[in-house]
Amino acid sequence: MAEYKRSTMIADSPSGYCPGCLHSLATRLISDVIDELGQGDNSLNVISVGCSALNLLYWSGDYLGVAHGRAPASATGIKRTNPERLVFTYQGDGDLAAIGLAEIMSAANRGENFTVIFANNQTYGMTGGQMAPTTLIGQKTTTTIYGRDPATTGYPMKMCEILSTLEAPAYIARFALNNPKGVRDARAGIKKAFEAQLAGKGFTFVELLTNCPTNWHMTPLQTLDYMNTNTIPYFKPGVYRDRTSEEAGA
Amino acid sequence: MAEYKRSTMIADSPSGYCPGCLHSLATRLISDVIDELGQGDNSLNVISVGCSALNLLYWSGDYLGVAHGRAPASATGIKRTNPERLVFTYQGDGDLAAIGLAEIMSAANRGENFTVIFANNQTYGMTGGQMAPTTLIGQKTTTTIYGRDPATTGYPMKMCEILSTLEAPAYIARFALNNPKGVRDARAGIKKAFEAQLAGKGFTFVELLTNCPTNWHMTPLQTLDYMNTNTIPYFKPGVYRDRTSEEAGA
Amino acid sequence: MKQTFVFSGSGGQGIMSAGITLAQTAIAMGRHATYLPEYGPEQRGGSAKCTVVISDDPIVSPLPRRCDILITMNELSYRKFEEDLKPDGVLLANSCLVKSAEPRDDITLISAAVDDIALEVGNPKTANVILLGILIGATDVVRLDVFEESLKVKFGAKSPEVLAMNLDALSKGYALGQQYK
Amino acid sequence: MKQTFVFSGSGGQGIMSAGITLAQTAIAMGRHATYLPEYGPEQRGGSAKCTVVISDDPIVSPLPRRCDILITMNELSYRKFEEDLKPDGVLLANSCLVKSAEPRDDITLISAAVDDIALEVGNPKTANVILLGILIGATDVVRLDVFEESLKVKFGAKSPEVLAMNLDALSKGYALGQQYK
Amino acid sequence: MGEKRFMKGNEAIAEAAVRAGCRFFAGYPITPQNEIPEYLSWRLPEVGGSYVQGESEIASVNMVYGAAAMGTRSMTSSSGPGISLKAEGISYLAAAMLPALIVNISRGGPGLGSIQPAQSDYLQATKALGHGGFHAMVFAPASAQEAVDVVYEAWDYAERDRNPVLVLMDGCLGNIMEEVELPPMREFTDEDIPEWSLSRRNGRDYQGNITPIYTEPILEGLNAMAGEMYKAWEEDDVKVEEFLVEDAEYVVVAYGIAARVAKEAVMELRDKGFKVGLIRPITLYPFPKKSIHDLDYSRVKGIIDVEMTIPAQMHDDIAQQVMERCPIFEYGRSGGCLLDDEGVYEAIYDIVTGGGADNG
Amino acid sequence: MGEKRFMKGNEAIAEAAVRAGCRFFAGYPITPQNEIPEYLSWRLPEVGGSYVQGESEIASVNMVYGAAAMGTRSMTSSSGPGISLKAEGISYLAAAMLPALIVNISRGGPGLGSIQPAQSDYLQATKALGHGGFHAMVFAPASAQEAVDVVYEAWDYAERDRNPVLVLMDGCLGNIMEEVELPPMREFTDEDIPEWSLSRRNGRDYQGNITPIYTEPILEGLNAMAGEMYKAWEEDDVKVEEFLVEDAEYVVVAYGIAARVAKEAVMELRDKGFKVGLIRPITLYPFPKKSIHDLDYSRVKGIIDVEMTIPAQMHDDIAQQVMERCPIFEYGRSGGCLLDDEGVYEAIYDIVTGGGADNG
Amino acid sequence: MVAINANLCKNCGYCIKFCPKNILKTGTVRNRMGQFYPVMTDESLCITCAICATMCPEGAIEVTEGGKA
Amino acid sequence: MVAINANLCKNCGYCIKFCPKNILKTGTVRNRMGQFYPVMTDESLCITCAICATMCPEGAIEVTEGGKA
Ligand SMILES: Cc1ncc(C[n+]2csc(CCOP(=O)(O)OP(=O)(O)O)c2C)c(N)n1
Ligand SMILES: Cc1ncc(C[n+]2csc(CCOP(=O)(O)OP(=O)(O)O)c2C)c(N)n1
Ligand code: SF4
Ligand code: SF4
Ligand code: SF4
Ligand code: SF4
Ligand code: SF4
Ligand code: SF4
Ligand SMILES: [Mg+2]
Ligand SMILES: [Mg+2]
Repeated sequence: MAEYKRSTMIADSPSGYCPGCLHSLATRLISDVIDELGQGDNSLNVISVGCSALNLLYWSGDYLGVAHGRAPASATGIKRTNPERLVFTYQGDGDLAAIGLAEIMSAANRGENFTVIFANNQTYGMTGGQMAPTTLIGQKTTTTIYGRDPATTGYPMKMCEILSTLEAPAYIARFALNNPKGVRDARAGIKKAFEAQLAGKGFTFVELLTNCPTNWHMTPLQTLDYMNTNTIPYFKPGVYRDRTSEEAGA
Repeated sequence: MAEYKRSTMIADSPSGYCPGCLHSLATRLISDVIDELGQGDNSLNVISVGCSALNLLYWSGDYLGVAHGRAPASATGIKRTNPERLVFTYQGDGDLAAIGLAEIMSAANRGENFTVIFANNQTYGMTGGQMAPTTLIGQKTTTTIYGRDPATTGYPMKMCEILSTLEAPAYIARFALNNPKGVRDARAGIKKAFEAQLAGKGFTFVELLTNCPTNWHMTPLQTLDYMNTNTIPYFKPGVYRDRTSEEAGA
Repeated sequence: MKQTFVFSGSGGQGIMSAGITLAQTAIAMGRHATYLPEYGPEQRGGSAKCTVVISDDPIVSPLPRRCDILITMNELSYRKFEEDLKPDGVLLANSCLVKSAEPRDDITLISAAVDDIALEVGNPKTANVILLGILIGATDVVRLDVFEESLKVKFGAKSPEVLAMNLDALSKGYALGQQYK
Repeated sequence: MKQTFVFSGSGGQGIMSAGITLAQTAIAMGRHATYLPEYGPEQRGGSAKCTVVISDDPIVSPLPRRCDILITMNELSYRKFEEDLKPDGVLLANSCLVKSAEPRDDITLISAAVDDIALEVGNPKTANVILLGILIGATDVVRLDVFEESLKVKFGAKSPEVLAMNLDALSKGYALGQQYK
Repeated sequence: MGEKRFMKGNEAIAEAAVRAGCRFFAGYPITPQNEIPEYLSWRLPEVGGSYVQGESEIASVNMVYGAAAMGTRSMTSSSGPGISLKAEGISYLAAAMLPALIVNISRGGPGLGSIQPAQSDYLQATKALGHGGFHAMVFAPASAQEAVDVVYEAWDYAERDRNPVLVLMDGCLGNIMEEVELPPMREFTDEDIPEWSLSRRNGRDYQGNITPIYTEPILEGLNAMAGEMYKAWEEDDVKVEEFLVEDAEYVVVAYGIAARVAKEAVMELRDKGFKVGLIRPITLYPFPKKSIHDLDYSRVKGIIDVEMTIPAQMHDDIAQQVMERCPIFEYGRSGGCLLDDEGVYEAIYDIVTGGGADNG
Repeated sequence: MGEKRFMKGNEAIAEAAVRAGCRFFAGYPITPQNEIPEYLSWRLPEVGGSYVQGESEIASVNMVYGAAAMGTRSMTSSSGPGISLKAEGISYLAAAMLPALIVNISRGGPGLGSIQPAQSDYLQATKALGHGGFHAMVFAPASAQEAVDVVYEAWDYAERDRNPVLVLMDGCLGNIMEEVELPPMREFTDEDIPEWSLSRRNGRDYQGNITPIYTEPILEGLNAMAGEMYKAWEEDDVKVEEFLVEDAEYVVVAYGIAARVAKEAVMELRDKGFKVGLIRPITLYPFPKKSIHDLDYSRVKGIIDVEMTIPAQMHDDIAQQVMERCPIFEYGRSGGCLLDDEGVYEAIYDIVTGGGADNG
Repeated sequence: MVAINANLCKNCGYCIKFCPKNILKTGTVRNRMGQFYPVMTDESLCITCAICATMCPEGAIEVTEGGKA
Repeated sequence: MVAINANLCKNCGYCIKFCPKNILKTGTVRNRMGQFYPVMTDESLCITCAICATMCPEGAIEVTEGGKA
């Protein structure tokens, strides 16, 4: 038995997301965790450029809209000057794994004490469904109309695995939002990350496997199946790094 | 018994490098391999911004000077339009692991069929010795005058290890240029990378551990010892990926 | 002669493709046309709008402030664009979703349950073709046969069934539109 | 009165620190001074140059085309900057490395084996202080005692031995310079 | 006679580029120019060219830099924020004297601004595409057809000058569909590969090098040469449309989409008997100075600067030529709000009939 | 009386920033501004501030964006190529209405250009620091002391306007050492944290949000407000030095290092009896239009635009005010070649005595 | 108790798909956005597991205990 | 045979340090750059291993076989 109450961190009106978009679910999850931690006033959402920007009209807590790909840099400026705040970025896969690759890697490497929530929907949703660095092999997008071909575009980037080669991060994990267990795990992961941040443990990273019904040209329910068959086998959910119970660094 | 003849790929005059600078040795090594492969006319050196730029007046083969950090992008444009050429970038650690991090990762991930030679001297040599992403913990630079502190600046980035998380690269290796064996291995590694490129096997990456006597404030001989004691234990030489004997990709 | 059309609704209602097909048909008839989408972010919740100008002469400004014919597929777009309809203009409203349409007395209102008819035809996606059928039936803006050709080009290759469905939708709409002639 | 100095040589020869110390000493004496390095990439092979302007009045332009006193620590810099020396100017050349110095007949040439003297003093790095000693000895551009103070500020903290060595270098240079007075 | 198609402005640009011989494109998604990369992603491979989706705008422009250095006709496109990110790379293209085409399908700004159309990048395009004081020729077509024509010629200028060329067009024109007549496919052989390029396909057998850095005196010389080139552009390459200017008492100056809307208003005002004309710069740089400078100011009572941006950005270029010989009025919309025929008509009408305020 | 020190221009800027209350700096190495980050890397922590060496110029300006949004006085510095890379970020600062200080210690360009000093970024600084048609106040100090003064006041303007401020100074002035008098350390408390910021230290208890994107009508309104702000700057904030202009028959216009060299030449020419004066813009934007516009052109025979760049970049701003009432001459060096007193003297002398060519 | 806020629903169908008791189905009434939204068919079967709420992207479902013992 | 091009040498000392036979030492003559450069002390001991050349950053050393059998 369980209860669920809608969070006050999001507006009391529909989100701007398409029906079935898991961005909306991810946003809701984050708001739930912030509520649970009682961090509503203390939290600061660093909103990236992508469909995440739809939260500009949905998120009720403090937020800062930042440049495409640069959320980890802006969050660095925020957190260095206001270390007491619960700061997180919310970034799409184009934002984080393409244009913002240097920023995410460098912030993670510096061990900046904020949390990155990474919504990986394997496409550029906001701009109409172009290939993203995480687009699966064979997946059709508006710039790979015959399907992504590794010979010219390489392979989907696994950000958790890549970031795990760095020394500084305290927590790195990936969850899939296409099923209840995945959602519950994700919620627990986000909570762990936020708690670690509040305890000053350093950089925390939560990747959420999401969808884009609109640009995948599927119904919401079809996307969940597609994720089971295609996304999850390639991007393996799991905890890739967990030093949250270790002592915080110097 | 062995012979050594100075290559014609470099000018018949002193390099612009400081005495004992291993950039100069690296340049010589590359020129030796190109000679050996008979690729003098076919090679194209993509010269980055850093002390590598001193090769603009030293390298006798074709070259293109490119923007700071963007050599892998420019090389992509070169190689996609002129696939028959032997193309390599030569990049410093500031260039490759800081400003150019997105470009190196993305080119490696696409499996671009060129070679990256990465001269890691753990500092920004050209601009006077600031901290680089590869600066060792405790190492003093003009922007870490009390020594690099991981609490604020994180840890030295291990590019071979990071790139090895990607699917596409065909060859990834690290060598130290502070001793004859390291130099010989490096030469063999560069050769292997170039041969793999000529055979169309995809992205190849050779990291060379180098020095900066000027900004380390040491004599050339002191830098070699320092590298033994500090650099090599952290940046472990070795071959991190070798698919050069596998069939070339589609 | 110059006519300006605004098609409006929400993303996914086929607004854009309706505009394009109309413009293409006009050109096929030897007239001039511009089609200007109000592009937006991709999410489906958003509103969709496009402007089509059709004229016998080359088109100078493709940015009319007001239109001769306004097509509104939902309530939101009706409210947003209603004031842009010129006096003596024609308002075509999807009565399934446009509930508050109280016609100004200086325009002609054509209110049709386009979504319901589309369900009848067999696919909600045919709503936009029904709409164009009504439009053609009511205004003769383009010739029915030329428009049918456009549909054949568009759907013919895909599948004969889809084409048949769309032609059916077109004729249903056309019949309806003729009542307003 | 306004005097302009150019110090030149190769990176690592202490050119820059010589210029700064001179300028600082002038200021300590209540005069005005600007010091302008020709900064470059860091590699040691490159040439080094700085311009110092010392004046009784605030300095307007810190960019003189020509100088009153030219210090050249090596051959390359001698060749490069010799023509910038004004008629009646003073050329101070390190005779260990400046081999081709054929004095123009409109200037005073002070040629001294600065590098060799530095080895005598005990450290090649003192060459620049010897140079300044000569300069002060020959021209009275700043007062010897004030300059000694500058050296004390600079080296005193580091180590007394280094200071002593530099003071020794200074007096050796000064003695040499006085011969040209 | 070329082939006629009903095409989006963006797609028309892409197809025109292919027909002009463009064989390399690198770009990054951004609204409202996505149809350019999307189209080229399948179209370039068809003709043996390469399309790369760069990891960013910066990577993309530097890919173009590499491809252009090989003598390949190369191109990138973006909008506002992405053009800013390309600033360094465009400056490098100019420094290394590399021809390339940059397309800016502009939108509201500054910042992320608005994805809706605007003409807010005029100053960036004409005054400072990047650091170091260089310029590029800037073409501002006003229709899909003119975009095709301009793009088809772009590399001819770029290669003549060894300098990048910019096409500046707002999101309206990028997304509008209209009829265009497409020019024939140009064919090039290895012999056409520029001699200065780093390609060896053209038979070059000596060292080739291209650099974006120079020793000071050489750079000074190149800067001076560039200055001469800009002057030559003003003499030879200005493109402008003058519409009913001969007897006009009020002259509208507008480019691109604004000029189209303004033209309609001018036509209507003429119908009503008002002596109004239009000067439409097609090249924004070089700016058609003479057209404005040499107006007969004993007749002209006012200049009306109509732009789809606020504050007007062309104002100073106009003012420098008007020299207070008549007032300069401004009318515009901004931030993604569009100009429309009635709005422009009313604004001009008000000015012509004495109601408008001088913003000069 | 403040504290006197013999300091490098770059270090003086850094120390002045600290005393002005700057508590966040992010930057990336580039010659000739390295002393600014190097100094602040140890100095900021001393006063409880933060220094971050960004992974790039882009990261750095976006770090500043984040810190500025928290109400912290924040700053970044760079030179030519790095300023281009910051273009998008600077545009974002303007869009999100965030105060911050950007310092450009400029060098030869375009491209990698030359690391030696030049004034080649005037147009970029004054016309288009990025996309979207915004402006920042641009200060061009001519000495280490003036740099200190200007930096000390920079955030006052920036916070008043909620807009970034640029200080433009060439590599000479960044690297020159001269005496400066340092102002006292300003102290701020939590109460001084701007109300609009995202900090909650100031007691704010309602939602705070800052965005660089707006719906179209709002963005249009903000664009218009920005336009009004720029006009207000022209009224209120112009800073200019006029030196011996009253009776001058030739007026030199020069800023920064060029103005210093020119001033020396002017003084010498005056000694020789030539009626020469100098107008030195201290704010390049707003440009001191009136100083040039209102000259008595029945007396003034020529304007001489002296810049350390070729072609001259201030020319059009001057020409717009001169309006062909006298010829405009140009003299400059470029690409890292420095102006020098004799060169400038001779150039002006030639013009004054009739030998110079009108480049207007 | 399961409360569905009809006007927040976008008819993705997730709640319906994942309800272990299969007691939600798409209704026939349109909400303000024109979307059909789910209705409860037999609340007595509900185990207040809140899986529906867990999966609802829009936070349109609230679950409180107490409706059932 | 070991040929040292004096005018390319920057006196880093690497060749001297790594010569397994210890037969190179810093000379006393300055080259054009003002640098002292290494000289061969006893060529008869040289095994033409070319380690000196391998380590020379400047490519200032050329080694040919034949000087020794
Ligand atoms: C500098 C810059 N480049 C490009 C864009 C255009 N743009 C907006 S959102 C976006 C990416 C969207 O993809 P992603 O980050 O995966 O987010 P999603 O919409 O898929 O959630 C892009 C490229 C921009 N706004 N700024
Ligand atoms: C965009 C840009 N930023 C900064 C610089 C300044 N810069 C020149 S070289 C260099 C880095 C040198 O470091 P590294 O890449 O490690 O090469 P090294 O000199 O150490 O070999 C920098 C930051 C530049 N030229 N361009
Ligand atoms: S476009 Fe895709 S990612 Fe964006 S809101 Fe719609 S479904 Fe979600
Ligand atoms: S500064 Fe350092 S890296 Fe650069 S040439 Fe000198 S020693 Fe080598
Ligand atoms: S609470 Fe559980 S059982 Fe009840 S409706 Fe929701 S999912 Fe079904
Ligand atoms: S999960 Fe939420 S949005 Fe989706 S159908 Fe159910 S109530 Fe509606
Ligand atoms: S070849 Fe070998 S033995 Fe001979 S000098 Fe060189 S290092 Fe010594
Ligand atoms: S290794 Fe080369 S540069 Fe170094 S001392 Fe020997 S010969 Fe000279
Ligand atoms: Mg995405
Ligand atoms: Mg380095």
